[in-house]
Amino acid sequence: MEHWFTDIAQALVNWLMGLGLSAGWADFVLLIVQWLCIVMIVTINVIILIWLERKVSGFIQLRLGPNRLGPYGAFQTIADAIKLLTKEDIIPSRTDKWIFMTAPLFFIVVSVMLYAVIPMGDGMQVVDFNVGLLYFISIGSLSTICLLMAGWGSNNKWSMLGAMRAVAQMISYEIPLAISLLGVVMIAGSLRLSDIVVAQGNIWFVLLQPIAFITYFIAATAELNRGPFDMPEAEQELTAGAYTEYTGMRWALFFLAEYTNLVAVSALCATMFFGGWQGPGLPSWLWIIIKTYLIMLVFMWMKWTFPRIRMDHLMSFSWKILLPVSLANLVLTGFGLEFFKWMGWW
Amino acid sequence: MYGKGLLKGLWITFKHSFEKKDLVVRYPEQMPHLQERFRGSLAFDFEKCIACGICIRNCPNNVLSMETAKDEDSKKKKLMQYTIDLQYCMFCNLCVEDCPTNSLYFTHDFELSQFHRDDIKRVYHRPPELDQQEAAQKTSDQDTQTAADDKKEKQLRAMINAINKNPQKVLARVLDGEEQVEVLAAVLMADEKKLARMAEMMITDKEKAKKVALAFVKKELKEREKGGDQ
Amino acid sequence: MDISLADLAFIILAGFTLLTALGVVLFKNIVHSAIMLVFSFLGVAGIYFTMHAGFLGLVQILVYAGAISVLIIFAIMLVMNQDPEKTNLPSPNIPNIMAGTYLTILLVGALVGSIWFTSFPEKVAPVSGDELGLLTGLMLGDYVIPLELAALLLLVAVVGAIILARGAEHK
Amino acid sequence: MIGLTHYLILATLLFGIGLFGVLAKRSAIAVLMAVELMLNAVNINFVAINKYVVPDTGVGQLFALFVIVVAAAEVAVGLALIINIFRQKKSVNLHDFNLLKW
Repeated sequence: MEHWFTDIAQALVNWLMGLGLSAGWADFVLLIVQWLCIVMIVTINVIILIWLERKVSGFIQLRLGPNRLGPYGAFQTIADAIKLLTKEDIIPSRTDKWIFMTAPLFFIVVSVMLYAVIPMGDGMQVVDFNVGLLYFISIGSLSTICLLMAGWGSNNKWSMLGAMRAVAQMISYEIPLAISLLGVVMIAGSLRLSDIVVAQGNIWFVLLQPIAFITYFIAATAELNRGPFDMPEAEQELTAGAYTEYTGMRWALFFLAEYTNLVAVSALCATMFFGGWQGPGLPSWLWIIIKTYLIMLVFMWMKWTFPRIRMDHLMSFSWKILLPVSLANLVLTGFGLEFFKWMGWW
Repeated sequence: MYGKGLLKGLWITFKHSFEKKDLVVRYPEQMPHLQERFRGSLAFDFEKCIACGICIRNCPNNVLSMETAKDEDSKKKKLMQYTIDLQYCMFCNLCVEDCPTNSLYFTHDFELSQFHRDDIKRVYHRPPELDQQEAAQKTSDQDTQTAADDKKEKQLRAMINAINKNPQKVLARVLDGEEQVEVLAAVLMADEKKLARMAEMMITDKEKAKKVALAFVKKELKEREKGGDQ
Repeated sequence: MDISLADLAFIILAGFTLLTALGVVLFKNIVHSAIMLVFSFLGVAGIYFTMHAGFLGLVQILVYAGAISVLIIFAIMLVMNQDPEKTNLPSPNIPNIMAGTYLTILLVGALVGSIWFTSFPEKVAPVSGDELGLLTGLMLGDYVIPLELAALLLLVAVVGAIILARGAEHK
Repeated sequence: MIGLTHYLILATLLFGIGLFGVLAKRSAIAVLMAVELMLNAVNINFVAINKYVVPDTGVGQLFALFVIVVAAAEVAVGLALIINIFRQKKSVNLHDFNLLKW
């Protein structure tokens, strides 16, 4: 159970080497296979997640949620996906065609690229990058460009406003996000995500860094344009922000990318603060799935509980509260570490 | 404490998500409970309609239309076909409210979607048995009506005669006081029309007759007083 | 000719970078130019990766592609007051363009020639793999004062940019 | 085999493209973007020479890092200046920026 996937990967590499490929090319083929696996995981996850989101929102609002197709409405998302795939792809005539058409593709590519460094089990990492955390943050920052492209390409004032808001918000919240994660990095002493997981063998970092966890969680919610921070989409005022003009599959790609980002950020949260794939009894890949889903449930819970925050409040919250708090946490962590070393407890 | 409200909100939604969801009606399996005055779809009762056209004039959206033909012998309008084009209906109830014979009414059937546009239109053709029924009724009606009229006429005449002959005795059935009866008799003798009306009322509705009689008496007494003063 | 995977990666990335860079200069629509600029930055980050400078490549993505280009696109949208198809035209006086072209060709030709015919004292890299440790050692060791000065420069630049962009308040 | 020469030639070409942009463009923002390309070319040089000539230190990478920092500051101030001038001249055309030319 524990080593299923790593064994399969090893067997594939061995077989390819047996066919006469050099080690580099065999690794390259393995990379492509892993990438395909990630795309599959993402798609399946999104199908489950949309169903879960609708169910959770229904339960919170005293409704039943989807309950028609299949047991507890489980096949509803599949039906929706088929509908979206077969819908007409409308490209409005006065858009900036190429930007409009490629924005969702870049968005989904960027979202899928996030998964390259997340340890999805013991030794189950596509690339064990020595600056994995920095990779995650910097690739995550690319999604702002995609939103800006979508907003500009649509040639629609609501889309443009939504994109502007999204970008302003994402750039502002990226800073507290990164700084709150730095506290964890200081304790673990590495930017490599597998090292950070191993460093949590005795105690989860959420207990050592509660303030960092809270600031990370809030900043991640804003970064995902979710929950109380969904000003960029704001259906009631901007119809759907940057996604207004999109139809069919292109719109579905945006949706897919949003949920992909949600899974990635939750998985990073589990890795950074909740011990990653470590856990008793069950195999490691199951542990990270359980932790990720629990964190995502909290994200959904928050989204369906809190009303949307006003734009100026949102920005001032980031710059005037979240950033100073995370900086203070960083300073506190440094002093704490030195203190522990001085006392000889570390 | 800062953020107390947020935690409270989270707790409320958490509780809600485990409550029983009995607010929801699972519709196709379980029909919703509709109120008595719920306006589902508009229906028409052909037999009650008198083809007056009030409904058509009232309709703001031109939902309703009808075809009529002149009946040769009675020169009455005869309804041939009645159409409700339900796709334009906004269920304002103006037709139903003003229908004098209640031939239009709302039913509780709310499943109105159709596959084709033409299926939304409801066309009511004149049922053939209505013509037969009408023809049969016409002959029997005439007989019974004339017989009834004759009987009424006879009764009325008999009553008028009775009042003329013996006013005190007959009118005592209506009024109690002797003086009042006398006054009433005087009034009735003086006016032929009042007499006929009184007689008719005494046959059909005694209570009403009593009230009218009292009113007559009061008026007469007042006039007399006035005359006395002068 | 035997091409290894690393060589192939370099060729693809170099071609991509140069093409997108040409796009930045040649497109007529300045928004397209800006988006090409993003891709060019990403290509340069890829070039850093082929040189095993992972940290620098990620900083390139984070700062250039994630922040500077967004800043540029924002500024473009703020100053856009005409048909977007005519926002990035070449200079109106022909001598400028001619001079630019000649100068560029001369410089590039001279440089490429001199680079091609020079033999550099190349050393084989010791495979340490800990380029991050090396960098941090330098940053917080010998070059700590430049680092702090750079931080100060950033602070001053941000404050100055805010004051400039808000404009003088009329009293 | 890819070596230092190829990296330097790539950097030169990139620098040339940037130089052409600086000299032949009309819009101030386009010029700024071309300057960014030139800075990137310089950074490639730093890193390449660091890797192939002095591989046992990280000074080239560190200097590339400083260049990135300076570039960020430069873009922020430059764009603020352009926006400020745009407010007064309603144009980003460099030929309208001739206040200091007498």
